[in-house]
Amino acid sequence: MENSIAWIFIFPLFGSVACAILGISNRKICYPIAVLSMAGSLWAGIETLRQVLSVNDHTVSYLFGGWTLDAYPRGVGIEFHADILGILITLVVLGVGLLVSLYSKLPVEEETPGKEPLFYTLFLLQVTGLAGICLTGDAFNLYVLIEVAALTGYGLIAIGSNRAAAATFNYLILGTIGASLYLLGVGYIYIKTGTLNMVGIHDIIVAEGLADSATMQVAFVLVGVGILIKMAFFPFHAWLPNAYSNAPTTTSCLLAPVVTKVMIYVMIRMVLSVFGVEFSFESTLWTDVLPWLVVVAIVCAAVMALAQREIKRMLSYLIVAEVGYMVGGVWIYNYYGLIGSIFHVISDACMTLCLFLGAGLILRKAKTTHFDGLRGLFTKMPLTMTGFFIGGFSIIGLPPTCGFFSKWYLITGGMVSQRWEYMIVLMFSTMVMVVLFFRMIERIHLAVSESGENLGHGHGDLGLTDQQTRFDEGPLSMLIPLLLASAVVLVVGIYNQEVVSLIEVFLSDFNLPRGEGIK
Amino acid sequence: MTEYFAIFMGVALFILMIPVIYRIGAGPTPFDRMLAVNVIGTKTAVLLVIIGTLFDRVDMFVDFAIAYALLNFVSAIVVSRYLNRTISLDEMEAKENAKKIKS
Amino acid sequence: MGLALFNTFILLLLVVAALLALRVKDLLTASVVFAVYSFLMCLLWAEMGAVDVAFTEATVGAGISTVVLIATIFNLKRKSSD
Amino acid sequence: MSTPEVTVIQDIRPLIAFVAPLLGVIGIVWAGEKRKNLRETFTFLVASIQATVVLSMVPLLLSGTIVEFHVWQMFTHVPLLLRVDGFGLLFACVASLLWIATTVYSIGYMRGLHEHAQTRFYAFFAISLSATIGVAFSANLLTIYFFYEMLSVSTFPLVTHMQDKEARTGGRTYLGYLLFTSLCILLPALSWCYVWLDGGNVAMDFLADTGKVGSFSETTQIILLILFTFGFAKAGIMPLHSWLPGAMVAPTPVSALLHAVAVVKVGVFCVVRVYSDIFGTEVLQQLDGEDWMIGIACATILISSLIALSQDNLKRRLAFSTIGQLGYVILGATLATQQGIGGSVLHIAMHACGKITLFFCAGAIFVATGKKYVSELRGLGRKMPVTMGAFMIGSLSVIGLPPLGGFVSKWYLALGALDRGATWVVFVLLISSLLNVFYLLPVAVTAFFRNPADDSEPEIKEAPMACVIPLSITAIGCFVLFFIAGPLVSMVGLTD
Amino acid sequence: MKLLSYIPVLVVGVLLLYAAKDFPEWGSPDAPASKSPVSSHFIANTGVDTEVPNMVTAVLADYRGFDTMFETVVVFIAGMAVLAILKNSGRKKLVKREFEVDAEPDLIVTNTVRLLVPVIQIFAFYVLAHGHVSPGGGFQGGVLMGASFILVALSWDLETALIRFPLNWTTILGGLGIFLYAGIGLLSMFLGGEFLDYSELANIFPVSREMARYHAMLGVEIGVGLTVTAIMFSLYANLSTEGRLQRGL
Amino acid sequence: MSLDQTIFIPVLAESLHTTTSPTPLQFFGILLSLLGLFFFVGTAVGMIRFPDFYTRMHAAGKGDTLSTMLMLSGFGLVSMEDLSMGSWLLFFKIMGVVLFIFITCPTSSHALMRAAFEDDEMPMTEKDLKKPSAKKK
Repeated sequence: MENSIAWIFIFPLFGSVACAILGISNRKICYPIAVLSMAGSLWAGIETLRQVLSVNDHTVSYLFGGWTLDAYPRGVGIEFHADILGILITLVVLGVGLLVSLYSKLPVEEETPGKEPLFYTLFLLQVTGLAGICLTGDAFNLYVLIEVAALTGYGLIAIGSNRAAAATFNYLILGTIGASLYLLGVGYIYIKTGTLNMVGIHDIIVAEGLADSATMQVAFVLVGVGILIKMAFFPFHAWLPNAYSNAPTTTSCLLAPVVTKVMIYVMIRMVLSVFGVEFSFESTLWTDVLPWLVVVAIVCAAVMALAQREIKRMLSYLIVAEVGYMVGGVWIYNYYGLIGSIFHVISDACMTLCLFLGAGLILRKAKTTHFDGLRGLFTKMPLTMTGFFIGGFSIIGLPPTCGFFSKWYLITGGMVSQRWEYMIVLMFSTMVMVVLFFRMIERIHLAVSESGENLGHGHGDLGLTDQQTRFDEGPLSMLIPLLLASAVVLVVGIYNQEVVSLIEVFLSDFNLPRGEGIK
Repeated sequence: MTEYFAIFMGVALFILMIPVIYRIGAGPTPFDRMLAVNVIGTKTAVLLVIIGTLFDRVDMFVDFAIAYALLNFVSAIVVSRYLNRTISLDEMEAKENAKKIKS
Repeated sequence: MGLALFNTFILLLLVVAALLALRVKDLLTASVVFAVYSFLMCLLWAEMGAVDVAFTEATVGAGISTVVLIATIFNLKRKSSD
Repeated sequence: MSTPEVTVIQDIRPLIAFVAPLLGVIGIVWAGEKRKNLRETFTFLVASIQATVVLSMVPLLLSGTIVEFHVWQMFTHVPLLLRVDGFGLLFACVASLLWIATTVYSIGYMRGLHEHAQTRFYAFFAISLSATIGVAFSANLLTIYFFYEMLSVSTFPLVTHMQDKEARTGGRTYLGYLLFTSLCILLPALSWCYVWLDGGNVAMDFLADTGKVGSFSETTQIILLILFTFGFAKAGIMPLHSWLPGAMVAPTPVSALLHAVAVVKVGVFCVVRVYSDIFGTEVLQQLDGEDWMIGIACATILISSLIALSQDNLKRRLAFSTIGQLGYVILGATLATQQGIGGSVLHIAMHACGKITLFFCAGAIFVATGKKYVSELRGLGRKMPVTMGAFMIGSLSVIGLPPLGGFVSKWYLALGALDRGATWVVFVLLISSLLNVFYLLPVAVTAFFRNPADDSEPEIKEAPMACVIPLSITAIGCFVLFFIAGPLVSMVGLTD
Repeated sequence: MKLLSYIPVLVVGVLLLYAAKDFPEWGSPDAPASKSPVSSHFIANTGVDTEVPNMVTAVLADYRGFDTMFETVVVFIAGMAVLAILKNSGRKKLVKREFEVDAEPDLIVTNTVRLLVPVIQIFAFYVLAHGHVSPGGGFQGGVLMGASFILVALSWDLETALIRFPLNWTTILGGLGIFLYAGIGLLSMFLGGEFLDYSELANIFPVSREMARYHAMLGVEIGVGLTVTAIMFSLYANLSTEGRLQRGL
Repeated sequence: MSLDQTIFIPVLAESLHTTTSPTPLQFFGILLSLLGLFFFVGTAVGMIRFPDFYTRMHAAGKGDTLSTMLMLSGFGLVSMEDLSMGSWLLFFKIMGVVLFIFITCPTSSHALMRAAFEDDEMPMTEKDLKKPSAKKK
């Protein structure tokens, strides 16, 4: 299908408009619209992937407005530039969107009564924005789409409680600063190159040797810092835990897996495709300083996560730590690290989705996400907890979940670059995650109280009444997406070779060091 | 000739704007500030026409001037509405109490 | 030459307006000062020849932004805490 | 271990042996607490299937055929590959046969004590065994790592089965040690091999890539050696051993599994694998740092034996005994001679059989009398003759007296030490055997030859039949192993 | 703490100034932005491609129409987000209001507004329609139009304005605006071109391909105008009343 | 960077170099504008010097409206270089601006004044003048 790239965002865009308009008269219609448009969008994404794989250079570009490359100079129209990396991340975004939209029926009705049309409008536009970010080939269009994603994000988070609204404020301020810095950077790029098209920018940088230009250096810093703020990298992470933990269930399920990951994708994109490997990595400042910042980031986030007694807050800090992983994977500057980073973007999206979906179900059943409310939950909802644990194992990095493989490549990358501090910190945070999740597993799986007292008598029951031990799974509309997500975690892990080989095809265009052995 | 005159007018307006901006900063009441803003707003319309003269495209710039003329007083009305038509909650309670007593 | 002169004045006044907006504690005043700021921005755009931007700034600055800001302050405390 | 002129065939049997317990889990969970008999039938069924499948591969192997199954491609050059060679098959046989015994035993034990959450127990037991078979049949380092982690996680619910504070502490120590070492020590070592062995083009295959580590510098090799040895913390080598006594809080069938079959044996199995099939004897013998490893192994043997002497809790004493016995296996591997490695492989089997008998006995005593301490066992031998007799046999086997299995493996270990020219190791072996005598025999002696403290105790009977039969079988197995040592030796390839 | 916050500001400022040393000359025709093929194409061929004299409008609504579509979406999102946050939140107020409205409409102001509102609206239409040749277009026209309704709300009260422009209509009109914009794009895609390739509309309308672009741009601008009008008013109505839609400013 | 270089709009550069003498209409326009400027000076001075809000309102409200109207109509005339249709249209547009300012400025002054009055902003009286601090209120 020729226009499949366009269909990727046409479906949710029109879906959101339909939600807004039709939702006024009939609220019930929004849920099917959302699910259908996400499904259509995912279909278009898969179609595009097929298209990308079928062409020789593995890139499909789509010129909006018919300003084709053969008749007009590049950059006249806006280009969607789907390479393998872009379409992979798009598929992740769309997949997460579909699962979350399936999941959303009950939580949305219960947590934001009367606001379903607005919620789904924002939801679909969020997905539109994120998918667009992954595909766009135009630096300014990227900014617009970042704004689309960010604004809907603010709305989706603040739609819940008053606390969520207060938390959104921090997010809004930092997000706006980040986007503004990015915009400034793009402006500087335009001053020196005269084009906004990413391919065009790269060509001009290479052709005119702009690597030494002070303007370009500053533009790189501005764009980089802007994106780092947006992805909640360590010193700028303050907005994330509050926002995600206070947000409504569906919102955190959608935002937590994809938003930060998509921004990391933008960083990879900027570093590799726009500024180019030579430009980005030759300035020693970034490659030397950032991994150390990553070290601090991961340690702080992991320690903060340890201190949390509430699932969603803990997961939010884990996201900050994971962002550290991925940024580190990029800036240790080698082939394996980048594979690890990109694969971790994908796998982290899957496993974070899994965990947040699980947390939503726990919240719904136990009425709390505090650790104290968890005891004995396994007996009540074994399927939910299995799904949740698969996500947890993946974050820890146990095979055969996808988390193991991404961590493997990241460690390998650290090994190749001989960034021992990065590796040590990866180990450290892995151990922290082991502690975190097995602490939870203890409570969930074994009915033990906070003081360690066995609530069961050791014989027969688990210290719970008959009422409690009866199977009490969440509703199917929420359970099935969770199980699907955990299945995806396993499938991506098992078929990681296919994904990695795609990433390798993408990375083969770039001249990255693979490490010539210390023995 | 007209250009030089326009430049002269523009610079004169800018210089005369300084005391007005001083009034915005100094206050003391919000009304003073709003008054000064209003003055600056109308003068902006004039300056737009002046810039239009310099570009020799007054027909283009005059549209902005119209927009300013039409919309400039919105902010004045908003501020006056904010300050004028509002009473503090205590007063309102007193009023409502009075109404209750009457009825 | 004339435009350069204008430029200097506008930029000077812009800085003054921006600092004023930062300094005042009264949010109402701050939003009023923002109105001035947007007038000056409009002039700056116009002076630079970016007429469409200037027009947008004119309509938004004069018509909407002050109103929306004050409508928001209406529901908040008027004094800023810092 | 394997001779080069073997033929390799593709067959699904290794996968069946691995997957059967996993499928059994579904049945076990489905049957659940309500249908106990059905559930235990399922357990027994999958155990039998597994054992049958594993045993069916023995003739193939003896005829020089190696069975392989390619499951999926994990990394570009590293597949998840199952391969049945002699070493692995021996281990798999031991594990799957003992599982049957354990199944029967645990039916008696769990029912006898009216334990809670038995479904969970059986389910995770099956998963553990599945992982054990996976380790036994792994064909490369990453595959082995894969199953190793699976085993760590799946035994956690078994260790914390009692759910009280002690169990939680034990479980935390257990998991902390195992995951810390595997994720933080082992994973970098694997990554190191992956990256620097020919730029990721080497699959770290046990068959094809033996000795390729030799291209590294001396220092790197030593570092790798240390990382691997301590990374497989399940092997319980000395500084990283303390999870093992802690994990004693588990129910006895689990302890038996942990200490005789699955967990610790997987640890030493992995270490031996790495020593023999990743480094290879040639490389190891040229390595200077190797002597240090021998020293550590010997120290482990002696120190743990001394600690075991001071333990009054029977299961703890057995646990420290296990640590010492694992030291033998590591010692054999570090000797880096054909005889030594063969001896350590044999010792895995021999010790498994002996030690599981001991644990079964400890459990049976607990079921019948509720006693945990050695000092409480006076006079018990007359009331529970079968159990204590089996205990005696197991002790003798572990000590290494003919005609019991333990003798064969110790013999080969001594031969390996002499081969290498490390005569002092033989003395270490002798001293430690003496220590074994000191801490194991008194238990049986106390039970048989000392009068009970008071006669007011209630009447004590023999443990339930489901407990007694398995331990008798394993006790007999100790004898049998001595007599079938010939085929075993040829299986691990020591005869040529 | 307040002083600390100046540090990043200063750093960014220094960075920006540092970058300026490498800038091309101010307004120089040799600057990359001026001589790049893209700019020269816009300057030389806008009239040929689209028949629109105002280059900026052509770039906004046609060459980079995709951006503009999403900018409109951003406006729409702003309105929807404010509605989503404030809807039904009247009971649980965030901050206690200091004042309440209590006054009659002022005679002079209402009469002035009575006079001005039609003029503003006509001017808004003029700006919208005249965007092809002079500055202006959908966004500016929409803002003016929205401002006219806000003016009504300010001089009488919000309830009066809401009678003329109910809040549900803002959502519908906002959605319709985007629907119009994206619909034109979709239509041109159905007619065989890329998304937003207006020239394909010449297949069903009796005009040349260039004029098709010209007219489609007008349609697109109307879409933008609709959305902006609706959202501006909706923003004001919601913000001034915390979503209760009564007793506003 | 000299000032000449800053002028980058070609149109402007051209127009600056073609000096023509003003037509009578333009001359009249210049006079009007200057008159407007004069009033604006009054406004500005009044804004600074007058002591209280109502007096400043007096200066600003009237002076501002009048000066703006005068200046705009002045420039309307100045921009009429010929009497073509386009010029007339432009002139009427500018006169439209004048008209709107004529309507809106007094209205906003009125609104502000009334707001101030109802907000209990007291006009300055002779009593206040006697107090030394009153001026700096």
